[in-house]
Amino acid sequence: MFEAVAFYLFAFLTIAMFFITVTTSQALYALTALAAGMIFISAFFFILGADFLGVIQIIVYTGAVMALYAFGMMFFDTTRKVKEKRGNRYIIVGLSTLTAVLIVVIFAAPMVSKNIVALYPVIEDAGNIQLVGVILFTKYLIPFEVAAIMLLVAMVAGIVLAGKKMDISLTLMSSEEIKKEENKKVLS
Amino acid sequence: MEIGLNHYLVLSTILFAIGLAGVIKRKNLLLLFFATEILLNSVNIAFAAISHYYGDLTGQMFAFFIIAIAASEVAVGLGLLIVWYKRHGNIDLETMKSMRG
Amino acid sequence: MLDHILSILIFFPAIAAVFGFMIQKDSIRAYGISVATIEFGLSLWLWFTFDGNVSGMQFMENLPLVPSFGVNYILGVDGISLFIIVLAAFFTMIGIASLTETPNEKNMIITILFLQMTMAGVFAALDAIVFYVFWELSLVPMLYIIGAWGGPLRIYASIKFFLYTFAGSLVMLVGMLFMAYFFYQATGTWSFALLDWYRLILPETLQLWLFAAFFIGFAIKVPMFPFHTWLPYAHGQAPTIGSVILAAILLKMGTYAFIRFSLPLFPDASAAFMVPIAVITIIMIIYTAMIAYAQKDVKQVVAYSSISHMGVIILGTFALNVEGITGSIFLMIAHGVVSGALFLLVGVIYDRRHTKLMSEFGGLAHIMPRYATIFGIMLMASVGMPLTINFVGEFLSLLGFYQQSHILTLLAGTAIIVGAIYMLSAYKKMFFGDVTKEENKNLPDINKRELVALIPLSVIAIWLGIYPKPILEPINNSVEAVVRLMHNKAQSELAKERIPNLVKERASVIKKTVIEEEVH
Amino acid sequence: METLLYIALFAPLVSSMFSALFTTTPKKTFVGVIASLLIFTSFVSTSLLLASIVINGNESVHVEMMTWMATGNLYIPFGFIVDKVSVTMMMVVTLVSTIVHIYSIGYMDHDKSFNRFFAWLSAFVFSMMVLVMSDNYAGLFIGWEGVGLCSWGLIGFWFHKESATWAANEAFIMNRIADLGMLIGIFLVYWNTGTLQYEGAFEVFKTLDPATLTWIGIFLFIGAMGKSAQFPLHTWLADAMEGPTPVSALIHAATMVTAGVYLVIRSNELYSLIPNVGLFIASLGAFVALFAASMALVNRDMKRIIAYSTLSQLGYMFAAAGLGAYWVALFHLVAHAFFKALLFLGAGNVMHAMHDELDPFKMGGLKKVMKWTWIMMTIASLALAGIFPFAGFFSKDTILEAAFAEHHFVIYGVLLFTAGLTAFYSFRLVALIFHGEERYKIFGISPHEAYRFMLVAMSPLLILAMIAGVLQEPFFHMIEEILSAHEYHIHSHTTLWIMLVGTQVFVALAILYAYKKYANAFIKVPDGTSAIENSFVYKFLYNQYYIPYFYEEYLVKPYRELSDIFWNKVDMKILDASVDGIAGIIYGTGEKTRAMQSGNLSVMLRWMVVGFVVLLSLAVVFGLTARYSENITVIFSGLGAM
Repeated sequence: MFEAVAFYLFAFLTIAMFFITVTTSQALYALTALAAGMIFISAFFFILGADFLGVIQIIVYTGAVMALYAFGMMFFDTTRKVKEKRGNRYIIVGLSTLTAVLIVVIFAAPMVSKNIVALYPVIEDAGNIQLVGVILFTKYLIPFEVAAIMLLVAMVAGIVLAGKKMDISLTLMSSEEIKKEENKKVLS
Repeated sequence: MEIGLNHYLVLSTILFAIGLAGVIKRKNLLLLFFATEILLNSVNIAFAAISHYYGDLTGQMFAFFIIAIAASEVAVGLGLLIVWYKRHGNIDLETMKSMRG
Repeated sequence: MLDHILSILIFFPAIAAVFGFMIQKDSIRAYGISVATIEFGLSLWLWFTFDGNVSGMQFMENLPLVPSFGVNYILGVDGISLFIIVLAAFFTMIGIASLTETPNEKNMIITILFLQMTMAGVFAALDAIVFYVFWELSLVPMLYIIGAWGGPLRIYASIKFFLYTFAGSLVMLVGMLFMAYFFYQATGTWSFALLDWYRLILPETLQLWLFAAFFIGFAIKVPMFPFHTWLPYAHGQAPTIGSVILAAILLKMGTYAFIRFSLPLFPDASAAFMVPIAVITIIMIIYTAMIAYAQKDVKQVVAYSSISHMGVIILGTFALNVEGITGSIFLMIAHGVVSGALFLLVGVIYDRRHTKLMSEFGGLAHIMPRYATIFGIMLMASVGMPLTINFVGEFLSLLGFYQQSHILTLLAGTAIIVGAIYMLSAYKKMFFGDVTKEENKNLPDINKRELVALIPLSVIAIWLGIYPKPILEPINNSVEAVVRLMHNKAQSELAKERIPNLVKERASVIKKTVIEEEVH
Repeated sequence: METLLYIALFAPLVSSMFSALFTTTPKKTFVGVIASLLIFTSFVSTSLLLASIVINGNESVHVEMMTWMATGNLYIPFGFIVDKVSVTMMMVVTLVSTIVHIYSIGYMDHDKSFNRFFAWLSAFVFSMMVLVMSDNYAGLFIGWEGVGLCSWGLIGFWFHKESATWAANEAFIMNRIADLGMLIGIFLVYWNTGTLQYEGAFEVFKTLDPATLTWIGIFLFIGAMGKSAQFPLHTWLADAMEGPTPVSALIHAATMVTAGVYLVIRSNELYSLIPNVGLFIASLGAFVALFAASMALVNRDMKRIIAYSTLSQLGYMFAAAGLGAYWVALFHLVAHAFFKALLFLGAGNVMHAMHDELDPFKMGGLKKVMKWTWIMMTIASLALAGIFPFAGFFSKDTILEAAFAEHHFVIYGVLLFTAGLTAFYSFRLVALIFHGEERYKIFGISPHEAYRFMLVAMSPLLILAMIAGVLQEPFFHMIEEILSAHEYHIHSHTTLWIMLVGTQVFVALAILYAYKKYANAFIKVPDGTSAIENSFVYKFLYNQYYIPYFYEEYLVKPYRELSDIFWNKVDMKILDASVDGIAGIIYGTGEKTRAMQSGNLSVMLRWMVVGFVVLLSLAVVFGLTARYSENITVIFSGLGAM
């Protein structure tokens, strides 16, 4: 019963949060809602017994990713309302719904026929983190290392890309200097 | 009322649909990134749920790698975004037409 | 070194081509000639160390590339491929040696060396994937040669050439993948090795489909009617050296592949498709010969004559007996020598007058007697005069097919008539009559550099016509092995009937000789 | 013996190659002299071979030089055989060619391509020797094509003349048509007997069924028809007269055109097994004899008249060979070679004197200035007409006897009538050239006799044309062991004598009529106004029965037009256009859907989602199909084995 209550509660919260993220015209609201949604998702992981994944979710998304986004948003003018496409609303809704239905069908098909066999079965008396660790460092060692390298590369790339002309600070500059910089920007 | 796998899958697809709607609708590149995060996370839920109900850890592993990929994507993507903004002064999708065929 | 001579033959020119980028512009020609000469020397060495009495593969190399899918780097030669490899090296050598002044000479020579790598690769490969890779790679340098040094329509011609053959070979690739899949189903292991595939006996319906898939790839390359339309453009626009190598070697890939793949892999399908293919080749022979007769451009005459001769080669291949297949392989070499020489000859006159229209010439025999003589020799070789190289091939091909069908051979035999018609009328228009054009009056006769290329070709054209034995014998041994394999694999009544049983025949011959000895 | 054989065979080749070295240099007399000497060497070797064979009786020389082609069960060596048949032919070839070589030194004196001429001429002799001496059909085919090539080079020798090159190509292509038949015949021989050696093949022929043998016989004879210019492949021979006259004498009278007859004689063991084909050959021969003679009646070109007479005589030879009288055919071949070569060389003298004028109506009265030529041509014509005691009488009369003895009276009648025609047109020519008014004066030509050494060179032919008849008996005895030895004798002596005398009288009357009609002073150069020239028969014959016209109009032109249609319409407009059309459709699709790639990220995203939906739907469809039709592998294997 507790599980059901928790599931419906968090499901409602997640959907609501993400709905806000997608629909709001204020970038700050969107960011906040996204961060909240991420945390609510980690709740599902905990419910499902994937403790490790839940922890990672909180650390990575609400910690690292959101921090990155927050930094990113500082670059842009977030006070303005975000312009939206003047697209056909029916197409958007139609395509999304169709996709959703199809995915459900695809996932449902093998479920009904019940022909899935566990490759790495969960051992009953071992903790989730322990199990994850064992598999991560045996079967998935190489992908894991590759992912590590990928993250490193992404980090370096992010710094290199964003860090160009980081030595200039707009807050410390006078308004004329900022004008000049802006002209330069336009010219370049 | 027992919560089964199907509940999670439906939730996952609803979130996916929301994310997809965002992808189509958003014009601001930053907010587009938000929408892709939603897509990735909806899939993560599905993976974790399947992993749980079938007693197989592979699903969790995939979710884990997806998180790693999402993080890298955000790092590089934001970097590119900043470069673009510095050069053009906006991050509007409609202005990105240099790939016109 | 002998163990890896095939790899050396393949990759030596490629490595040399890479080093070629570092060579000074004015010494690139000498560099190219010396590399090609070494390559030709290596190929000759291959020939001399080749054991002509062995029918199987020699100088095999085997290096696993993707073991889980059975893709291996397997090389080897037998009598069927040996001489085409030698011929390729030979034409690369004389092609570079006779190269006239071209812009970007350095790039040209490097491209040709790269092309030589792909040609050696195609004919030495015994793994389907390796074969396919070289097969496709060979398009690239040719595309570049036509596209960069060609005539006014070069872009159109080169793209047509590339896309047309590429589309065909994709179908062939699908066939190869299916073949590997069936091999996997039958044996439980993946393999793309040709010699493994040879052991696989497929049901006849399956053979028909796979044969068709391979056929499209090969037929476009040959090119067979009605897939031939890229060739006249390619020849018409390509520079001389491009045409020479295209006609002499690249077209042979298709006919070679028929013998290497289609016949031994699908004996029943080959027997079943024999008559339709023979009809196509007859159309090819007569139709393209008539088109050649209607041409105004001498290079186009030679181009269409190539197609016509390729018809005879295919016909010999599908005779499915030793005489026919041996003849068709010999004719490949013969056609390589003769059409290569004819394109070189056309190049000679093009360099002097910058036109290939026959109406611009006339009476050249007065002004350039040596040129006219060599052209005459090659002309006679082309129309299949006995004691020239072409005759041996044509005779054996037609002789072989005669066993299968009398009427079709009679029709195909018109090749010797229609061939004479277009060739002689072209020769008449160019060389006979009075000199009418003022520009032609002071044309210089053939010079030393051109003779360096043409004299050896003329000598080969006659020498092998008189004494074809050194080439015929190894070919014969390998072909006998192929025919034996085909007969053993054949399942349908039709195929059993059409493919001769060599064991039985050999026995009867031995018996006959024994009886004769007793009589004497 | 073998050395002699090789000398006889290869001396002409050496001669040819030696002369070929000088082709690009100006005229050098020694080239002609050395070539003639080498051919003479060949002649001497052949004579020695003949002598040894005649003396040693049955012996034949058989050598195998080396392997030519060997694959599968096929084995073709370069093998040469000198037996009584081939040595006879070799004698003819070497003798006539020696004479023609010497004669050519004088005849080609002023030609700037003197050296090239000898290269070709010797090459021809070599090819002819290969043809004659080979011991298998493939070797014969080498020579067969070789003489075709040399004939091409020699007919088109003066290649600046359009008519010469045209005639050369016509000869080559027409021969090629026949060669195809020959080639098919060779294939048939191989697949039915397993060998191409005469010896082995003849052995097996005896065991084959008649239908197969008939096909072999027919196809080989088609080959012979081309080379010997039998109807309907005869038009090239008259056109081939564009070549220099020595060439006409050697190739188109004495040797090459008789190769077809030689082939039939060589394969006598085959043709004696199939009398039906033999009868066909004989009938065709008789027809051609009459047909060609009729065209010679009205022609106004000296060389063409002689060419038609050659054709007519070839008809005689085929008639004899077809009736099984192989030795008679061979004997007529030999005798004909002598007097016809003589006739041609005489005509060459006349041409030389008349500055290449060929119309006999523009000559007349030449016997005053060209006495020796007149004598030679008259005797040659007498021999051709078959007047006793010249060579033609013995050979031709035996053919008539053979036809009569075999009870083929129609053939006999045709041949007899043709003999009269032959006499008439031969002496029409002689009368027009040498007798009557000196019409050439109108055209301002001052004729002169040929060089003395040319006349001397011709003299052996003159002697042989006169006395070859006495050789008939020894020839018969020599040849009887190898060719079916049937001496043709009419049973009753009375009939024989009536026939002989009757024929002689008939022929003599024809000669007299020709003299009466053409040796008078009233002959004018025809200008197309006289009644006879406008008569239908005259025009019909003068235009060679309109056969060349027919070929030109209904074969050559349609071929040319069809070629043009194939190229411009079918190849360019249909085949190539359809390929380009497919490419165009693909390209057009790309052009049209290019708008999709607007570079606008949001539009691209939308397309991405559409593609995603499509892929998902496909997955669903495939999944459902798989569920409801056993499993997915069945589908895939089904695709492969449809």
